[in-house]
Amino acid sequence: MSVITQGRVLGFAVLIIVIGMILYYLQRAAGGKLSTLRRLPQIDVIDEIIARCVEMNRELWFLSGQGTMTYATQLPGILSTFGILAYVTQRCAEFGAVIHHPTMLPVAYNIQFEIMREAYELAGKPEEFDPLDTIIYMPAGASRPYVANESWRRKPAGAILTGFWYHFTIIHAEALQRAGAMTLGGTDTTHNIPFMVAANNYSMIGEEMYAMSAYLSKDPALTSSLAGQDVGKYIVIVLTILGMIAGAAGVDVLTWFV
Amino acid sequence: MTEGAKKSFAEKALDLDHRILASIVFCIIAAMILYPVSIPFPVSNYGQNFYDFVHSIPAGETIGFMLSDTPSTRPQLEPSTTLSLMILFEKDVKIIFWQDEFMGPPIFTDYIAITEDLLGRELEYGVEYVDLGYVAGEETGAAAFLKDMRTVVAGVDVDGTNLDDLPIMQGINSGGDFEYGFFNVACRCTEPMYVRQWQQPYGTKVGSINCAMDLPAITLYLATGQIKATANGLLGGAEMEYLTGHLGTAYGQTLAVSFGGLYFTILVILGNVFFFISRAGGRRE
Amino acid sequence: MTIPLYIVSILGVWMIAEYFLPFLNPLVPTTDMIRTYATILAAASWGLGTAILCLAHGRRIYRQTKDPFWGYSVMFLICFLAMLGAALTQGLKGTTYLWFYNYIIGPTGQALYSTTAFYVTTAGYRVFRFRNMDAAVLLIAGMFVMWSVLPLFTGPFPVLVVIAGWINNVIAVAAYRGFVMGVALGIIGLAVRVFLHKHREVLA
Amino acid sequence: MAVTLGMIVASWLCIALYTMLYGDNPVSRTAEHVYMGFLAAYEVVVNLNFFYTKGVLQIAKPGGAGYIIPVILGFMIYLRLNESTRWLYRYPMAIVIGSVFGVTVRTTVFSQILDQVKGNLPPIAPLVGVPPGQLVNNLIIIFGSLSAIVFFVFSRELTGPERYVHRFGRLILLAGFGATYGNTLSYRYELMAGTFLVNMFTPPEILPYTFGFAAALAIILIVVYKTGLASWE
Repeated sequence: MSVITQGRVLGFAVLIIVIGMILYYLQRAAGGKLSTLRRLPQIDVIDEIIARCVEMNRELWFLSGQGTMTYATQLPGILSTFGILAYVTQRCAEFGAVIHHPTMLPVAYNIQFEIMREAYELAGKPEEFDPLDTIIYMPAGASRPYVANESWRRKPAGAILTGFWYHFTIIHAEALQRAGAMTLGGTDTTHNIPFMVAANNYSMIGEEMYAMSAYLSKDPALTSSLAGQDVGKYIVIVLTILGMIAGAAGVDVLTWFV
Repeated sequence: MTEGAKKSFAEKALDLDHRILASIVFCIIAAMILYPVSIPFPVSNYGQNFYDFVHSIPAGETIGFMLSDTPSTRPQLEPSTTLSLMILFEKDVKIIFWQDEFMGPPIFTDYIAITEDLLGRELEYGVEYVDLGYVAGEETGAAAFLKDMRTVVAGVDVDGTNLDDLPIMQGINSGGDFEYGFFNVACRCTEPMYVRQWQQPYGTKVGSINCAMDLPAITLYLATGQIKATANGLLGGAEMEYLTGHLGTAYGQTLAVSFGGLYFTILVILGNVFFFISRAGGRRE
Repeated sequence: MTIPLYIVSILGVWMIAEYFLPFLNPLVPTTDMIRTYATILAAASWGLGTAILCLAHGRRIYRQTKDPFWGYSVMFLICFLAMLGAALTQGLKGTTYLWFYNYIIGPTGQALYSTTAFYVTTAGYRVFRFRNMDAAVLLIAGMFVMWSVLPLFTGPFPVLVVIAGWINNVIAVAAYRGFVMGVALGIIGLAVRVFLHKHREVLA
Repeated sequence: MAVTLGMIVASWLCIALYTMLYGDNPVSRTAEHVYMGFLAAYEVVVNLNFFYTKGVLQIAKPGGAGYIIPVILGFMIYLRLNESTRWLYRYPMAIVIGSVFGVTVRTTVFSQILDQVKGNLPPIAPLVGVPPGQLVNNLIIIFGSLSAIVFFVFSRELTGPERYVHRFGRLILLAGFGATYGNTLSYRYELMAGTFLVNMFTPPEILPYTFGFAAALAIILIVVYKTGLASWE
């Protein structure tokens, strides 16, 4: 009997290498050497949107999508909003822009509330955090008329849409565009990415949003795991190129996948 | 944009009330459904492959079928699902059904009734098919169910009959006991989940019935053969109707949808033309 | 707080290890049992969201709120109790229960989701712009694929099927292959972070 | 086919919901709450029925004593509603989340990573001994997917030629998502056509009721809004 189940050896190896590299980068981060991340162009977009809001003296809206926090494939999107929310709130507080966040996530509401309160404290303006208006909870059914009507009335100058989005994407993005907002949209749900790209001024695609969250929050766990995942990507690239060359030379590459 | 400023034609056109746009699409679709015209169209290779895949299943085989449609997607997926079931039952294939979503069970009952109408005979429960009912738990549920069916459903079918008393369930307890399988995931985008939990561990040849929205996200699995074939939304249904010679609701709907698409195309072009005219006229967004 | 986090880590690592290491096979019946329990618990957890929703509506009625009007909450609770009553008295195959499903839940759900078609239509006119190269690539590819599934276009122009087939079978495969691998690695990374207790909020 | 009460209810509810496209109004709000009420109860009935039949009932069966664990844990989920017992909710959720991550990660590495690498290699995407058209397509698939991966590499600055790979990756991704966009659009219209067909226009005898109600509702809403009893917004 073999130690590892027949046919699953390579998968096990890849899994171990990726997990091992994440742990290695985490160890390094604990020693004070944080892995660096590429600076994404969308970070300047966030600053531009905040500047526009300050200049026009109008609100910035933050929308964090839908989803349930008990389902593994929806979690990454929801978790990635937290880092972006903290950064945006703090910048808004520093520059004096008013941020408004109607959230549709019942379970995450408490967490997001704390994140925003702390961000205002970090910016040194805790008195500007309005617990009744900075963040409000909107159940999924009520959010559609709320965003459509309120955005038309309050005319936000900028909006950031992140997280896990369903079919509401187009309804909300259109409402905000109509209200004259400059929007940055990002999601990881495949069938809504195109609507985010088509309807918003700037967009983040899938993992870009996670990377954004990691870059902005400077959280060692997030940055280290991104660095570790990149090792997985290098493995894929190397494996593909080697396999391509060997396959062209007539080697049966399927025997590699033991 | 300041109030009272004189607006150009293009700007006025762009400010057109959305209620007018919505009313027009309402009228177009309603008219096309009430007065359908038939247009011949080429069958795509997805439709042909799915038809061939259903036919490739050997007679007498026992297969698994996760049939969990939702009311919203039912008009699109009913033709492809029931016609596949008809072909399978005609070949005396035995099918074990379950649902992974709470909306599914009543629709499943309807689908069996429709299939019986198509076949012109009653299906024998427990011999030709069995319904194991709703299985909760999304991915964990699917993994647990396909590993050990009897434990997860507590050894009984949806009506409480002991599974060991049903002839169809003899020797079947895991996803690996099926050579072939189908899943109708409606619009939930859970095809990768079944690839992960069914095709990968057990090597079952799976076919997917899904709404059109999911197609590009599963073409990569079709290319690698992880999913053998797909019935792609309403078009897949219309193709099945055409290939089996049972023209029905899907064939009629495709035309209404076509005109919706035509209207959309015109709107996108007009919207962009007006947008660029107004931008060239000096105003910026 | 820490014990549940350890349960998550141990269960997760155990289930991964069991798949790869055959010497853990004696433990498989236990793992199967735990997965069955998890399935039962997942079913039970559905009631929680409903309970929170009902409490919220109850609170609205109690406070007689103006916006949103509390009368809607009364409507909600009446319908909720009607369905619950039908299910409890007749079971899941009862006629009243199925009548509610077939003539109320099904049609209204369908109508509610189909409203997105109207929103997409108006958005097509007002926000889908060829504002830059990215949006242009996306919109043009999208238009070809949309035409290819509509008989009104493919009937007279069968070449659309060929073009869209190429987009679907070559471009989309390439794009989604890259995307899916990235997402899969992302899930592995998230699992590692959860197992290391870096995401306490998953059990909030 | 005779028109039944159920068909009329279904058709009228659909029309009532569609009025929300013309502004927020009491009719569509009521219909929405009717839907939410019935759906919430349906959801909870189906799931708790699973909990009851597959969990609670199993305790009494021979050898089913172990099921007492999920049943007790299942009830603990509801302790979240009380602030002081909220922490107990974490135990059942820990089992759910631990299992989900376990079963997802262990197979995702095959079906979403290694099998996709296989898809880029012969015999699925061969480069030798195929017609030129196929060769070009295979090269696009291989280099397109690699560029898309490079697009999602974040831990290093992209310099020189890597920037072009990155740019190509973005274009490939957008074109791929364009395919989703087109399919989703047609899916949206399919939803609408399906609703019309099944709920509002079948059987043909229901048409007078459908259009009669739609006209009556339109007149009432217009009168209400024009007389200022309610506003569009």
